[in-house]
Amino acid sequence: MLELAAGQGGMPDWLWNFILAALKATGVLAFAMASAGLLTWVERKVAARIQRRRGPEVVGGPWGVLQPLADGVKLFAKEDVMPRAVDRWVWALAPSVIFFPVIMVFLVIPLDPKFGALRDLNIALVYLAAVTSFTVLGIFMAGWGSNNKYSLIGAMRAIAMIVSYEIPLVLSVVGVVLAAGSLSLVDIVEAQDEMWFIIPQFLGFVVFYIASLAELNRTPFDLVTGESEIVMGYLTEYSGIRAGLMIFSEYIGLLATSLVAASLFLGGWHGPFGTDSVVWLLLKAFFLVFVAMWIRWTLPRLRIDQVMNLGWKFLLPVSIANVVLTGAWIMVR
Amino acid sequence: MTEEEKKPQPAAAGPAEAPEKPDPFAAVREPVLARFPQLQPDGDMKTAAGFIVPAQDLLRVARGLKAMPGVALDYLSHVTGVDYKDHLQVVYYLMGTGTGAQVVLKVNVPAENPEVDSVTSVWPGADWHEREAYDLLGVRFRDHPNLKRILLWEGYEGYPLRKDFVDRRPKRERQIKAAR
Amino acid sequence: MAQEQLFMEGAVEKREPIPENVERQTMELNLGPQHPSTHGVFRAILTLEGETVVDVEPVIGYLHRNHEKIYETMQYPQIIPMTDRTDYLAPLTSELAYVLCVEKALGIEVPERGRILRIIFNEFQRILSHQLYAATFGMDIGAFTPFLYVFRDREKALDLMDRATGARLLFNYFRIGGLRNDVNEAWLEDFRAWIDNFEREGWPEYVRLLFENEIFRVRTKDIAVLPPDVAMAYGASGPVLRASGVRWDLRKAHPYLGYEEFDFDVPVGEKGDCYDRCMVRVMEMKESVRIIRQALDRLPDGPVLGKVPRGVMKLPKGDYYQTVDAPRGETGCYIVSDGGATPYRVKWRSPAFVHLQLLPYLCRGTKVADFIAILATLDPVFGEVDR
Amino acid sequence: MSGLSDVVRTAKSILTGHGITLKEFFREPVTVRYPQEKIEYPRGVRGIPSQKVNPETGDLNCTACGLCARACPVGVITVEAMVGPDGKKMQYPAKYELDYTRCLVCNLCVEACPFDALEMSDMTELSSFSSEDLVFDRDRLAEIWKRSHAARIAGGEKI
Repeated sequence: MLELAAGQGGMPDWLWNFILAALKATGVLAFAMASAGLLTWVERKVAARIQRRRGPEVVGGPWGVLQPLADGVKLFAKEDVMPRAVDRWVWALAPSVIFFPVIMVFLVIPLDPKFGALRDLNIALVYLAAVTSFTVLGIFMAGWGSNNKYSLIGAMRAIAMIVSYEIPLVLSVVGVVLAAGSLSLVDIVEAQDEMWFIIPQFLGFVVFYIASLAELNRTPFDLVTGESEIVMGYLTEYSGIRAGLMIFSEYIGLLATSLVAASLFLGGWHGPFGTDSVVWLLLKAFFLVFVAMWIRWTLPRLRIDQVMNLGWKFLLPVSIANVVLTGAWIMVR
Repeated sequence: MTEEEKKPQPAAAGPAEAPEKPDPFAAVREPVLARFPQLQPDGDMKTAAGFIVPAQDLLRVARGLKAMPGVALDYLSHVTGVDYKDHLQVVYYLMGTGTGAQVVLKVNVPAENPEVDSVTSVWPGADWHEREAYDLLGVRFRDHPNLKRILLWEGYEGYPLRKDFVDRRPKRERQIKAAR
Repeated sequence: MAQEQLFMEGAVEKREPIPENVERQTMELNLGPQHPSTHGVFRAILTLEGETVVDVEPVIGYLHRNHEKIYETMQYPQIIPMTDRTDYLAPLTSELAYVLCVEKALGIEVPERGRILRIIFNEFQRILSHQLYAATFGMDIGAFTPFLYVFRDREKALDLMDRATGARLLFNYFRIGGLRNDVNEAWLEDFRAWIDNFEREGWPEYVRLLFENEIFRVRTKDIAVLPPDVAMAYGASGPVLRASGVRWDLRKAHPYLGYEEFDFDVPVGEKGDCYDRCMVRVMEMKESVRIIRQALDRLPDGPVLGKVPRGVMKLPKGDYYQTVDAPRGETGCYIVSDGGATPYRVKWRSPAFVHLQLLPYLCRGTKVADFIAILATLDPVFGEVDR
Repeated sequence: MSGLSDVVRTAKSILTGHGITLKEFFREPVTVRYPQEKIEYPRGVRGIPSQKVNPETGDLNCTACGLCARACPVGVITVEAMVGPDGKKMQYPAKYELDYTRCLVCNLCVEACPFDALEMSDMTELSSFSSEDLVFDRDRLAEIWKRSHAARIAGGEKI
């Protein structure tokens, strides 16, 4: 549809492309921010219900859904405190460095059978792996720049963990790639027309989900910001809008990862009875988000060496076995 | 358990002296006195067998009592001190987990120069108790591994549990009446 | 228990020394006094090598109020509300230690109903304290939800306490000679219902949600093993000592309140690691329920407050000591009386104060995350540590 | 983690936990919206000691004997007897002050009172912006008694 509009109205191509890109970026940003806001509220509500509480409900809207708005206003209005001892530039840039790679994930997610993705890259999975591993730099900048021991320990844990879990994460996707025969997410979703990949690729899904929980620093891998040990990890010295941005990027990351997982394993836009649309994708993604929250409010936290053990000694062999098995299955078939 | 637990002390509402009666802790007291004749039985301690130990003999007695069969004081309940104005008394409350014995050792030390051997080599758990006694009463324990203030901060002047301690903090604004 | 294992000399020297020839860089980390999970105002100076704890120096005293000096200015009945403020998570056992000590000195007999009610409340208090322990331990290792499940039950229990004692935290319920007030049938009815509910739903829920969780197990198993000889040498008591396999319970060894009439087990651990220290407390809740059931069955009618001498209470000259098995270990009250209306000297023996000495021994070679867990298994209450 | 049985056990224990949390997810919240909803305090709850008023005469039961002041562990009660026209002390308080900022709310004053003049009220929301406001005098204590459900609990009573 958008492609049809191109070249109309006598506008030069570069200008049209620029406007289109700006529109897409604004749309993605608005969607991401709105959904992250919603997710903070959902998280609080889920936690509250699991713990037999009520959760936020005073601010307004049905079930207090306007709470994130109030939170956002509060975070924006807060004084921007910069501790004296921090490494100014590194510290100040870190939130953005964490934030933008997460946004970039949305570019390649296949939304609708007619529309495709915002940008249907034929190497979408490689792009994803490249972009998401950028976050670790931001976390390191935050931890190092804060000049705080808790932050440093948190950042070191984050780096060790994210770098280790990148490998099973990528390997678990290889099975899907083998089965679909393409690196493009749109192709992968289309290949799930008959059967979702979660059935043949169940091991891969489990590894992918566990590894992405670790990538997102969520329980049981929240030792990066484990508040009972290292206060808030690399977030300790941040406040106001900077902390808000970092927390937001965590939630955007959660949604983005769930969207990717839904596309890879749960059939993306595919719904029953030919009702394929973006709604199904969002439903599946939100279900995965709920599962992540459910896990968070059930499990205790692992220790750093146990996290490493789990990653290297369990997830990595399992994901390699998954690749081998998938390869064998394709050969036999 | 020993039989002393079951015998309540005679009822006395006032400070009247209890009538003379047989020592309820004889089962523990007699063998200990036979083994360490330099100990003096202490009548003040009403709920266990109390002994006054000469300061120079403390470590030897402690080691001996810990290893003595039938008494075997392997558990140190607490170490504390009492300021009797003319002298300080360091109190060791000991139990035998295997034998049920309860023994109190009391060491009298002069108030001007309260110094006594540390028993951390016998019962390592005495560490913080002795630090607390040092902190609040000013008893110095020889050969203690880490004798410094524990509850109060370094550089605090005076020992609050001494009877002659004067609180030098400024008075509160609203007057606080004495509780009595 | 074997005698010889308790007599091992030099238990302290078992610590691993750092080899001299290795060049190591360490980092000092100040954990506290303001920290989310130090259970109060506690400061630990950790020497870290990466994530590994090389050494710990506990620093206490931030909550020091010098209770012992305050007691010297107070008459004997007035001290009872103050004893609540030592171990504020188990105030009734603190009160019990003090009240029993004074009663021992004065030879006061407590009426039968008062005595049985004391046992009921003492064990109820133990359940509440251990419940909170389970809750905060979950929080310390990152599981937040068990905390609120515990509080869901605990709130109802505190309502019961509120009805019986008039307060939810600092009960001030025991009196010299008995209890402040009696409880009525309606209360006992609701109490029975709570106990049933706790045993049927609450307790299994925490156990299945937290204590049987595999992540919980790997986080606590074989962490900070405390051998029985070291535990004895350091004067550990209560669940910390029992977790090391030493069956030493003051309710059995030096019974007070007539605990010898009751049929209950003393749960002990196998190794003395963090897991055992948790499970001993969890099992003790069950045993407390058992004691409470027996006590409820034999609760007689009658007064709850015994005959107390009229006028200003004065203890005969002498020294008195009473220990009770509090939820945290051996709480002792040592009173020196010169025959006056106020004590001449009171020493409060608090279990957590003694247990904190073990921190350096337990923490060397563990990880930072373990340090939090170890501190939590010692279950310190800083009102009691600092007094 | 080694062996399939370990993996199965781990998965089982984790799924058990999730079952419990899911079960609780669908149950009603147990919280009370505190400022909007109030909990009725049980009889005998300790809020602040209050002065009992004789409903017929409107006078206080207090005889200014000072036993409560003496029983108080922290000494927050000040009692002065009224001086009659003949210069003798009357059995009525001229001044009765209770410094709530330091009150332990321990009930010892109520137990000490032989004249049934003091009761613990169930009023706990007594916060104020100045600590002077929390020094309650005779009439304010009587007012608190009138407005609250008070219960005198001395030794041995059933509640």
